[in-house]
Amino acid sequence: MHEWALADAVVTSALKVAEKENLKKITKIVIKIGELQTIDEEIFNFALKEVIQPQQEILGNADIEIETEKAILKCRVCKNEWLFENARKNLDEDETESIHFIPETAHIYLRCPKCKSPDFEIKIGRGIWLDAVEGER
Amino acid sequence: MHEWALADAVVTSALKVAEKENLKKITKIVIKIGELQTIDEEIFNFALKEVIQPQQEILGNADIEIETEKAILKCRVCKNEWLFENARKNLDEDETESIHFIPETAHIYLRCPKCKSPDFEIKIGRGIWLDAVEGER
Amino acid sequence: MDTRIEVIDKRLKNIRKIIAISGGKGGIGKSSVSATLAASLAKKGHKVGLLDLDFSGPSTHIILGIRNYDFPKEDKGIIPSKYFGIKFMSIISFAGENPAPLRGIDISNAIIELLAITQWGSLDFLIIDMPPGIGDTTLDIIRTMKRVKFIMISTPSKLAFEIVKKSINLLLELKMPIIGIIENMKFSENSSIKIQVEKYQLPFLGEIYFDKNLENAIGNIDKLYKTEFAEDLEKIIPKIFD
Amino acid sequence: MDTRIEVIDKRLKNIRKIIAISGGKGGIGKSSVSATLAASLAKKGHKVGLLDLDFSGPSTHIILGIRNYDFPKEDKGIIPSKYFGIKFMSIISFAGENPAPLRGIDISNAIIELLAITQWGSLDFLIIDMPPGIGDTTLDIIRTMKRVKFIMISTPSKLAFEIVKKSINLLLELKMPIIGIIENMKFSENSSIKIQVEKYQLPFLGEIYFDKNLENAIGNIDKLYKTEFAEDLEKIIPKIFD
Ligand SMILES: Nc1ncnc2c1ncn2[C@@H]1O[C@H](COP(=O)(O)OP(=O)(O)O)[C@@H](O)[C@H]1O
Ligand SMILES: Nc1ncnc2c1ncn2[C@@H]1O[C@H](COP(=O)(O)OP(=O)(O)O)[C@@H](O)[C@H]1O
Ligand SMILES: [Mg+2]
Ligand SMILES: [Mg+2]
Ligand SMILES: [Mg+2]
Ligand SMILES: [Mg+2]
Ligand code: NI
Ligand code: NI
Ligand SMILES: [Zn+2]
Ligand SMILES: [Zn+2]
Repeated sequence: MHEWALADAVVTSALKVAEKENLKKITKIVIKIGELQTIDEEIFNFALKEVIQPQQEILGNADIEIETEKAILKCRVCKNEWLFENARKNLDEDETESIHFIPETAHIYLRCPKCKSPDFEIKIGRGIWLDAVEGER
Repeated sequence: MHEWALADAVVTSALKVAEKENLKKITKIVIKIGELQTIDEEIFNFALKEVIQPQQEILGNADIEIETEKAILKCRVCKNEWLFENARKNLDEDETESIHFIPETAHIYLRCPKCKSPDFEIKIGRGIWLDAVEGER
Repeated sequence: MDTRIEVIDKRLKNIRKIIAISGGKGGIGKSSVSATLAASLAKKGHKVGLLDLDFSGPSTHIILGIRNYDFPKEDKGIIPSKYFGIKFMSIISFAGENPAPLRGIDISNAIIELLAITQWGSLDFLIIDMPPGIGDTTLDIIRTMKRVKFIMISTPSKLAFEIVKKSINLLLELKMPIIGIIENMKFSENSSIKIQVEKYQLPFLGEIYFDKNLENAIGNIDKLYKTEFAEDLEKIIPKIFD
Repeated sequence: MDTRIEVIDKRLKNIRKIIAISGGKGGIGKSSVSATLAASLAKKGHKVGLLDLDFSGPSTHIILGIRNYDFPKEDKGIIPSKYFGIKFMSIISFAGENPAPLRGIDISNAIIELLAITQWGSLDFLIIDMPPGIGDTTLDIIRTMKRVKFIMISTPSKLAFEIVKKSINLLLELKMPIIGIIENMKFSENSSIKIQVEKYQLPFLGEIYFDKNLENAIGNIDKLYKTEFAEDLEKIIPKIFD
C-alpha cells in the first residue's frame, strides 16, 4: 500500500501550514482526493492514523474530512467529456494498478470513448490536495 | 499587422458556428482577447471590418462585442501572482514585439518579479476566443 | 471556442503535401534530414516551406546557415522569410539565441498561434522538423493538421529503434499516414532495421550512411548539397512524391 | 495545496548527492552516461539510485539490460527494485512497452507523483537521466529538488553545443549548480568544446570517445563495464565526488 506515502504527504503539508501559521493545535483538515488516484479510502484512513500517531500533540484531536472528487476526462480532439468511473470498468487489473501508482498512465490505457484519442485532459479528479487547515494559536 | 489573421480566425470560427447551428444571419458575436496577445484594438477592429466585408449577408448587421481580458501570471515556484500590465513596462521594443507574435515568448523575456523564475503559469489573458454567437435561423 | 485552432485548416489549404519528420528519439538526424530535404526540394524547383517545431532545440537554421533571421514581415498574418528558396519559420525569429524554458502547455499554445497566423501561400511541400518525444508537439499536429503525413527516422541502434517503434505504434493506432522509415547514420551494411520495418508492413524508404564530413558542412548550404548525406537522401526523395 | 510537492524534500532527505545528467539536445549520450555512471558507482560499492525521467523515450533499462521490470513493491510508498546493485525507477514499470503519449502537464504530474511516493532510503548518489529539452521535466526538478546538481553532456558537433549552451545559460541564470561538462562521442583529438566550456568558467570534466563497440554492449551490463566508453567515463568519476 503506497497510500501511506500520500497520507504522509498530507500530514507533512498540514504540519508545514501549522508552522507557518503558528498553530499549536490543528483542529480540522480538509483533504481532497482525486478519483483518478484510485485510492482505497479504508487503507488511506488507516495510513493516515499511523502517520498522525507520532504527531498526537498537534494533530491528535483534529477533525479529518476527506472528499473524493470524481474524475472527469475531456478529449482535446473531439471535446467529448466522460467519467473515469465509467471508463475504468474496461481496464484489466494491471492497468488499474498502473493508474493507481501513476494516474497519468490513464493516457496509455484509456482512449476517448468517442474518437479513440489518447489526447485528453484530466479536467478534475487528480492529485491529493489539502483544501483547508484550521487550528488554534 | 498580423491582427488580420486573428480577425480572420474569429470570423472563420463564427461562420463555422453559424453553419453548424443553421443560422442564416449572425446578430451578435462576443470576442474575448487575452491581453498577452498585445493586440492593438484599433487595428484589430479595422481588420475585422475587412474580413467581414465579403460576408456582408450573414455578418453585415452583427453586433460585435470585444472584451479584453487582463493577463495574470502566476509563478509555479513561489506562487506569486502579478499583472502583465505592470511587467510589460520593463520590456524593450523587440521583446514586446516577440510577445505580440508569440505570447509564450513571455517566458523568455519576463521573470517572476519575486523569485526571478521563468516558470510561471499564464492564468488568464491569453488567446482569442469566441465567447458567444447569436443569430437567426 | 479557441478561434486560432479553427483557422489552421484554412492557413494550410494551399499546401499540397505536409510531411512531419519524426522518430521519437533525439539525435537521430530529424533536423539534418528536414533541412536537407527542404533544401533539395527547393533546388529542384519545388515550392517548399520548412517549419521548425523543435522549440527547445531549434536546429534547422544552424544546419542551413540562416543567420539574419529577424521578425517575419506582416501582411494578413506573418509571412515566412525566404532563405535559399525555402519559406522558413522557426521560434528563433522570436526567441533569438535565448533559451526558451517552455512547458508543454506553452509549446502547445505557441504552435497553435504560429499555425494560425502564418501565411504560407501555396506550397508543394511543407516539411516539419519535429522535436523528440510523442508529447505536445506531436499530439498538436495530429489534432490540428488533418493532412499531415509522417516520415520516421531511426538509426541502426536498437536503442533508437525501440523508441521509434513506440512512435510508430502510436501513429498506427491513430491511423495517421506514415510515408515510411529512413535508416540514418549507418556504419555498416549489416542492419536489422529494414527487416523490422518490413514486419510492420511499412515502406522502408532507404538508408543514409554516417557521413563524417556532414559536420563540416553544417551552416553552409552549398557544402551541404555536396555531402554524401545529401546524396543518400537524394535517392530517397522520389519515394515521397506520391 | 498540492501535498505531493510538499513531501518531496522529505523523500530525498537521505540522499547525499543528486545528479541530473542533462544537456538539452537528444542523442548526445545522456542515457548512456547515466546508466553507465550508475552501474560504475554501484560496482565501486556506493549506494546508488537511477531515476529515468525520460518518459517518452525511457532508455536506461535497455542499456543496462533490465528485462523483468514489474510493479515496484509497496511499503510506505513504492520501493525501487534493485538491479545490478542499483535502485531503479522508470516509467517502464507502469507503462511497459506501450507508447506514452503524455503532454507536458501529464509528465509534470507523473514526475511529482513518482517523487512523492518513491522511498529511496539512504543513497550516496541518485543519478537522474533527463529527457532532451528544457521543458516540464527540467523545470520540475528545479522547483522540487532543491539540491539537484547538473552534469551537462555535449558532443563535438556545433549543433549539439549550440543547444547545450542554451541549457547552460538557463541553469546559470537560475543559479543552479553545474558540476561540469562532459564531451561525448569524440572522433578526433581536435575539438573546440573544451575551449568554449572554459569561457563559461565551468569545469570541463573530460572526454568520452566514440566507441563503435558500445552498441554491442547495450543490454549486457558485463559487456558495458568493459567498453572503452565505460573506461573513459571511469576517469571522469573522481571529479564528481566533491
Ligand atoms: N548521416 C549522418 N552522418 C553523420 N552525422 C550525422 C548524420 N545524421 C545526423 N548527424 C549528426 O548527428 C547529430 C544529430 O543530428 P540532428 O539532425 O540534430 O538529429 P535530431 O534532429 O534527430 O536531434 C548532429 O550533430 C548531426 O550533424
Ligand atoms: N561514446 C559513444 N560512442 C558510441 N556510441 C555512443 C556513445 N555515446 C552514446 N552513443 C550512442 O548514441 C545513441 C544516443 O545515446 P543516448 O545515450 O541514448 O543519448 P540521449 O540519452 O542523450 O538521447 C545511442 O545509440 C548510444 O548507444
Ligand atoms: Mg532536431
Ligand atoms: Mg530585431
Ligand atoms: Mg536518453
Ligand atoms: Mg504485471
Ligand atoms: Ni497502493
Ligand atoms: Ni501584428
Ligand atoms: Zn475524442
Ligand atoms: Zn516566483
